[in-house]
Amino acid sequence: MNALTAIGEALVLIGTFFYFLSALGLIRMPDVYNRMQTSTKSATLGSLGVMAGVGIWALGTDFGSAAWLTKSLVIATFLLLTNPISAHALIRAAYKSGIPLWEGSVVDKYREHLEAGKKEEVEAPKETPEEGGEE
Amino acid sequence: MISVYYFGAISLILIGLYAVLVKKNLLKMLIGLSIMETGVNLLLVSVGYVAGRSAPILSEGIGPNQAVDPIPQALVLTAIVIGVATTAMALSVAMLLYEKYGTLNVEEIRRLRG
Amino acid sequence: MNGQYASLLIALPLIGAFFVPLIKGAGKKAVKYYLIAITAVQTGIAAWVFQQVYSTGKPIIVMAGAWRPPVGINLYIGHFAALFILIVAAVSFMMAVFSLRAIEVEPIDKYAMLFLLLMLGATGMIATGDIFNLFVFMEITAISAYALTAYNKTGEAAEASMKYIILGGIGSSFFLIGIALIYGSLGTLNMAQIAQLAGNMNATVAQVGLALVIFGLAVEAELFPLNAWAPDAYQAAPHPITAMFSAFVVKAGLYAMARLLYLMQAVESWGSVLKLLIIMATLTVFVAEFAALRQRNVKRMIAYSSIAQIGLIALAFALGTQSGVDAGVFHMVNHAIVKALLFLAVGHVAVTLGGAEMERFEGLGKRMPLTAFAITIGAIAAVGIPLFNVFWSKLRILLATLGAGYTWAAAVVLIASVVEAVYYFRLVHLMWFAGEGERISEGLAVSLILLFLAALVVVIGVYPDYAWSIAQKAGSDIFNVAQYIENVPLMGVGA
Amino acid sequence: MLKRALAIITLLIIGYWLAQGLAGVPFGEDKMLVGQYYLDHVKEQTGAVNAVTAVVVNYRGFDTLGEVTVLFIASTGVGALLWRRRKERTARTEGSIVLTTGTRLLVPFVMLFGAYIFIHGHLTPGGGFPGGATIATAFLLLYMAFVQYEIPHKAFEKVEGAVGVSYVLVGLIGLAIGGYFLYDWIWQDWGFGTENIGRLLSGGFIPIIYTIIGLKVGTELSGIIDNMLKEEVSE
Amino acid sequence: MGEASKISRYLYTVIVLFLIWLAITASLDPQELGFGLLLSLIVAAFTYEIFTTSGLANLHPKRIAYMLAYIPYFLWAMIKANLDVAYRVLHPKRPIRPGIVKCRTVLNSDVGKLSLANSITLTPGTITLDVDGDEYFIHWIWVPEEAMTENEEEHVKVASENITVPFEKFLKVIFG
Amino acid sequence: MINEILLILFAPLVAGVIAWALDVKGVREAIGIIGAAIPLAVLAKLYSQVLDEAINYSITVSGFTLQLQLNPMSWYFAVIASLVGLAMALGMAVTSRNSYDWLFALMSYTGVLGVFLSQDFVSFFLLWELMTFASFMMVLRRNRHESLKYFVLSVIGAYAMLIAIGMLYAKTGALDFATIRQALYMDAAMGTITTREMAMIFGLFLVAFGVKAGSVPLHVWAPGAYSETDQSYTAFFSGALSKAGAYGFLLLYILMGYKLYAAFGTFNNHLVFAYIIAWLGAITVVVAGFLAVLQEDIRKLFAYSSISQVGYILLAFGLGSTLGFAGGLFHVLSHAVFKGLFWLVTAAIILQTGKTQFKDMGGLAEKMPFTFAMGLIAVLSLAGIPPTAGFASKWLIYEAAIQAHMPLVAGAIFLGSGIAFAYVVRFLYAVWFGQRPSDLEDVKEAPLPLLIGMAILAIPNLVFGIAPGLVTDYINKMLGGEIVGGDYYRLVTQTGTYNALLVTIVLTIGLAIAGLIYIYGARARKVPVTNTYQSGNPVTEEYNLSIRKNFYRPLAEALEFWLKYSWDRFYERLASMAEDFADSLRESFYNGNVQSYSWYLAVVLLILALWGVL
Amino acid sequence: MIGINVYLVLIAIATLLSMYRVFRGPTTVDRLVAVDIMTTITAGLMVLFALYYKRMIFLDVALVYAILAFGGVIAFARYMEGGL
Ligand code: NA
Ligand code: NA
Repeated sequence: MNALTAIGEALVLIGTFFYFLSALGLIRMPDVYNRMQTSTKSATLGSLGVMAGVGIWALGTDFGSAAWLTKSLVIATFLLLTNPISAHALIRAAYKSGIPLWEGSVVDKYREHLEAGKKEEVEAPKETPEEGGEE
Repeated sequence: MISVYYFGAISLILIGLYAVLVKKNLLKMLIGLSIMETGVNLLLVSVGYVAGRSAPILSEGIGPNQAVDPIPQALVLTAIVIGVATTAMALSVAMLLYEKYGTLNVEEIRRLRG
Repeated sequence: MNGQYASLLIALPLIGAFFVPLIKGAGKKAVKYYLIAITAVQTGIAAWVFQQVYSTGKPIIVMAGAWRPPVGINLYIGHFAALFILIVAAVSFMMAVFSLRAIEVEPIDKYAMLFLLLMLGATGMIATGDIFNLFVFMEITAISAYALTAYNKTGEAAEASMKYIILGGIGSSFFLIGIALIYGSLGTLNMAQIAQLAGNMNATVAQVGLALVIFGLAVEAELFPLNAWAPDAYQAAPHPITAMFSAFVVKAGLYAMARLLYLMQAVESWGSVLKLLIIMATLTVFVAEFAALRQRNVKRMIAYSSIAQIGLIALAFALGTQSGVDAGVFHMVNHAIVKALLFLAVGHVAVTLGGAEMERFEGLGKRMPLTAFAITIGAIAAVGIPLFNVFWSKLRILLATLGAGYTWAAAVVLIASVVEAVYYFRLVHLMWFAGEGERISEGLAVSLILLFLAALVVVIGVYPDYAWSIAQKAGSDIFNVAQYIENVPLMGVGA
Repeated sequence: MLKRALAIITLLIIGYWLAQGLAGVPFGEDKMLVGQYYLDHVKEQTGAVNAVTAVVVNYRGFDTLGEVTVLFIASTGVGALLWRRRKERTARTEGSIVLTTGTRLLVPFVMLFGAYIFIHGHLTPGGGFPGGATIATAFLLLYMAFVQYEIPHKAFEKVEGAVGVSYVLVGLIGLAIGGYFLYDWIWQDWGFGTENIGRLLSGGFIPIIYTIIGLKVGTELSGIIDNMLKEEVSE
Repeated sequence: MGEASKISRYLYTVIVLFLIWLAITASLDPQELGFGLLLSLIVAAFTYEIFTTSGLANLHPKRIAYMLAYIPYFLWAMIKANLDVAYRVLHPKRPIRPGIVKCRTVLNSDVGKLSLANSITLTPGTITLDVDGDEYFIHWIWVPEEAMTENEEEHVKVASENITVPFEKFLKVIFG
Repeated sequence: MINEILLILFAPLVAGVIAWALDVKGVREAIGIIGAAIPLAVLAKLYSQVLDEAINYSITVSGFTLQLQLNPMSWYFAVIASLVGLAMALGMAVTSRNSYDWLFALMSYTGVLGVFLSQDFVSFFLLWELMTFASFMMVLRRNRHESLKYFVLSVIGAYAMLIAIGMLYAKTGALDFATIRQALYMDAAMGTITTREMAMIFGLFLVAFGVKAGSVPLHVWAPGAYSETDQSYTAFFSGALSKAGAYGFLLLYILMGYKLYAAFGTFNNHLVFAYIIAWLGAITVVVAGFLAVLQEDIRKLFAYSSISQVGYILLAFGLGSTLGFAGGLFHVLSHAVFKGLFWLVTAAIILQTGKTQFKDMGGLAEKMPFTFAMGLIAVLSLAGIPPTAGFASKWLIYEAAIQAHMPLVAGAIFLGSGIAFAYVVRFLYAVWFGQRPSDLEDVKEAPLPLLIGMAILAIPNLVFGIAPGLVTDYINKMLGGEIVGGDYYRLVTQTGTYNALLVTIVLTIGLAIAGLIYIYGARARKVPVTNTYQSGNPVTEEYNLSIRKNFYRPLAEALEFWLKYSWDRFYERLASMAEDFADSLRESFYNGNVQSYSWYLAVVLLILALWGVL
Repeated sequence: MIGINVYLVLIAIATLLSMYRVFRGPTTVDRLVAVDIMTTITAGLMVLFALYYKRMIFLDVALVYAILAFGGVIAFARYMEGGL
């Protein structure tokens, strides 16, 4: 047990805790939009923690090497870049496939934006999503 | 007592088969098939596992007697690719079917019978 | 010449298929002729291998990468494989020729590739000496068959293909579970070594493993009630492909089933597996013949007939006796010829007249006399009339069945055969003694092939000795497991 | 409902049966026979560190050739089934700038990483198939982000065919040089890379074959994606 | 902002790829370096056109410095976001007041917009739902009272100040 | 030197193929006749040689040794077949102008010869099938429905035989007659083959041979098949081909008589298995006889008559005594010559008039005097009136039945003869005598080849009728004992004597007188619209019943209860049930739903699992 | 490696909760989001395993997995919004 492994362990612990939080958010939030609010951030931070933690931790072991750190940071960076993109893609999919906002929602500027766009195009609104309803 | 891996593998196989036997939607049946394949692959890998041993890549200090059986892993690699290929075929056939029949309900896809 | 060159049997169709995208720019016709050329060369290689194996009496063991089994995968081209690979190649060649006339649906280049790979898959299934490699080749065969079944891109074609995919998928998954069990128990995938060690296997593992492996292959081998995909696939597939399905694709599955069955005969529950198979095979014959009875579509009718004949072969294989296996192999050969003939002829009619419904066969004797003649020969042979080839093998199967004490199975088979006789009778009568019509040109190439196959039917029927002696050799290749183990140069790994 | 109940009962019995069979193959026990042989000899016989790769490419080369073939069949089959006289992409919704820009940034990296995976097949997990799949993912992302994007499918088809041919040719060269199909002459005869075990330039013909497979899988999967995403348009 | 020359773009791509290669192999073995360079050259040849428009200009020291500075800033924002998440998730009453708001950005470059969008997504209570030109539509888990106004300009101003502006000062320099 | 057996066997087939291939009118007929004559000639040449020593030929095909043998028994049957075969060829030269007919007629000829010559079950079965197939093709061309019936029953028979052969093979390991016979003989003592298995083998052979012999209830194919083909061919079909079935029954005795005895024992001092055969024969005689009487179509009448007459042969064989065999064997000959003759006569009538119904005929004796004379001989022989071969054989059978103490069976013989008399009388009158319909005024005598064919068959009827000892002498040699005593003209059994010569002389005188009376009577009773039944009264529409039409309707009404039960209808219903079964089977199993199909797989897995778990 | 059990328990709970969302839905996007979270967690798990087994090579596996999973999620998301 040295400083590096200790830091690593702590980071990993934090990371896994955020994983847990992320999943909890999936359960506790009322609709898909709010679920994403809570889960994407935590999952990303959790990953960051785990990856960095493992990289640092490995440095403190007999088998570890710098490669551990660089590789895990590559993975962390990749996730940092892609997780928000997929979150964005998913929330957009949710909205475009017609899933309504939670009933407690206070404002929807995007609807106004889309309707303004539609008025110009004069096209029938696509109300029913292709696979939105489910069961 | 059966190992969790075996249990998981068998469960996946059965869940997949259940979907094939019960779901009316062709896509769901195909998903069932994929789940079955996954279960079988898991089973294969589990069969090759040797307790206390590591992946059969003889680097980073792993010697011939510290590695698990490489064969099942090689087989699974093949099986996965075959599964992907089957799924791709199945999906394109399903697309064709949907185009021609306008449905993916198996009970309505019965022009060939008897 | 080095026996290892038999690996060309695998290499050539592969190269042939991979090369197609590079020449597809030359046009549809060119691709078709290319297909004919490749299958012709393949037939030549197969003939060379056949000659080698039968003249030396020793199997060719192809060892990929120079690894001796069980370390490497080996191909075992013994008497059976040599014979059947030749049949695979020859039938493929004929169907390639038939494709010239029969295939108009685009994209022809894809058709040619899938065609070659279907041939490759069956060849590999027959040749391989490794149980997992068998799975791989089985999937090659199956997936190209799925694609080819749907090739016509009609609703029916897609439907048939989908059924094939789902049932084949379940079958192959369980086959793989069986492999996992066998491998887990023995630590090897080499068939010869499995046979060597099968006796020491844990009884439960052996039972479940064998049952699953046989189950998986039985789906491909069209045993009742696992064969529900087959009539649809036969009906919907392009005509040359249907002929290939019947002539060798199913048979490859059937062979694999028999091979594994006999390799694992040291397993305790072997006898009960045989009994189960006998029941399934007999039911296959019975149900398929009755299902064919009132078919309105001739192609489908012959498909059912084909399934029934396959059941008969399975029955012969499941008897567990040398005479049964010999008879089964003999019937495989005969059936391959007859069904190639029938599907070719019926396909030819369907291509020329625009469909395979019963009504179109009215007066065929006047419209397409040669084709009608070929169908008649095929029908007569299929029914098992003496002096046509199928008679001899059917007789052998019956004798073997009765010899093994399964009188009831023989009786059921024969009752079903009466039904078969009736529907073929109706077809023949319809062609020759009903309807009128103008003479239609029948095409030289197809006519020649039809004549060749019909001649083969009669020649074997009149002079079955040669074919029978080959079938016996091929049969003992399957039955004589000790010889098989001895022939494979196993290196002393583990055992 | 009855159907579901019956299905569950049936499946439970089948499951119990499978479990019984598996009980004879105890989990975690050393049951290796041929497998141990591979582990003991893989380095000297193939020059690969990754025993799985050696099994896949060398010892069980036929399987892998078959595997490549299966994927080729799928790509060809999908192409055959979804073939139309004129096809175009008909997506309705454009990808947002987030997705398109993200894709631009990611694609080179993903491709590079795919190549990394397949040329390191003899050293690390992975190889031609995951490498190829990774490359195909790059194309998938392009398709997802840009609704008008198309791969140059004619060229891809040719590449697919040509690398397939070269795989078999590698096998045939082995047949010509060493007398056996798929014989690894680079390692067995030339002894190339004997000093380098564990480094990149080793493993006999494994890197060559994995490069071939990687390109093949990449082009094939991309081809499948291409075929599935386009629809017929009237002329 | 005009496009950089092909050479510049290509070289930039090669350099980035090779750096990534170094990171994933983490090896100075000449064999690895050689192949890494080779592969970077090949991959870059196929992809430089989509990868970058500004080419080597991206490697301007000022940009790199700002980028380095941005990392801790952003990480801190992200950690705050997650504490916020923890609060909302663990709070028994689930305190949320969601809605979709509109912001404007001053960023011009695509990469800049992407970075902004991602940053928004990963920070407190916001996810980028769509980007159209310079308008960002953002799902906000706790829309403040001030933003719930009928006045469009007012709304955008409030939202932007809360969401986009904090990142823009860095991103404007880094990506333009 | 060509092997004689092969020459006998393949001459007709080769001739048929050549005739078919050449297809030149005239040449075709000539080749066919030559091909048909060769077997008879060679057989005649080999007569004495065969009695000394059997001639063998064997060849190995597909691992099976095919053995053919010419011995006294096979010679006898072969000669009968070739005699009828030649007559058939002569008839066909006139009645059939079709190379298709020639091919298959001669092919079936080869098949029949082969069945008689075979000494092992493979060649027996092969040639049996060749014979069946060829005769089927002859029917197929004319009538789909009837040929289908024939086909199905033949196939059933063939497959039954195949199983029986297979079981024998499984039990004895042999397929040749000699070994099987030996093995079964030995087994009679050891009893390794159970009674149940023996019963099955016997039953299957019974079906196989019963179909071909047309024994009730497997006869339903015969009326249609016999009438729906070229009538010259029917001469062979009914005269020779159906004997293959009778020969099969004989074979049962030879191969397994002792074992069957050991397996089933006796009943009333009579072999149980033989009893069954005898009763099959007796029932066939009576039932088919009655049905023959009721026919309105000349071809149908003789078809049923054929069935009935073959019943005699079975009945005789079923008596189980050597005398019974002698009678049966003699009747094989008699029936062949008189029924062959009948069909040629029928062929001539149909050829010259184009009619087949009794109602359309009459007064043809004047127009076709030679044919009439031939018909008369056939009638006498069939009805069992001395001095014809038919009488001699029936007399022997009757004697054998009495000796066997089977009075009921003997009664069947009597009843059968009475019925036969009833229908031949009708034939005689309705066709040859009475008022000639106006459209038959231009009818000519049949062409020469046909007449020669008739003569070839008529002569043995008379010769062997007057000198039955010629036949019994040979039969004695064949069966190896003095079974029927006497000389050429006199048959002597334990219970009776028949002096054919004496009877002939008496009858000739009587016939001469009758002839004179008839000639006068015919001239005296010439009325405008007449028929014999109503004694010259005009035919009224209300009761439209004459010798030419509905002559035996009263009988039909009397038998109404029994006629309700038609085997024909029974089979038809069975067939349609089978087809319905087939439909529902495939509709329910192959229901098109892939999910159901998946369930089939799951169920098989379930079965495997249960089998493994339990 | 004292804490490994703690991590595994946390990850297991997280996975189970996500699984619940996958099966429960109610919308397809809900399931997708849950799958996305699961893939992220799985990648982390792989990295942890690399450490546990002391095999750096597993990190490559994690990265490949992350790439493929990202591609898959994006594809599904685009399918849901009609972008294919
Ligand atoms: Na995410
Ligand atoms: Na992700």
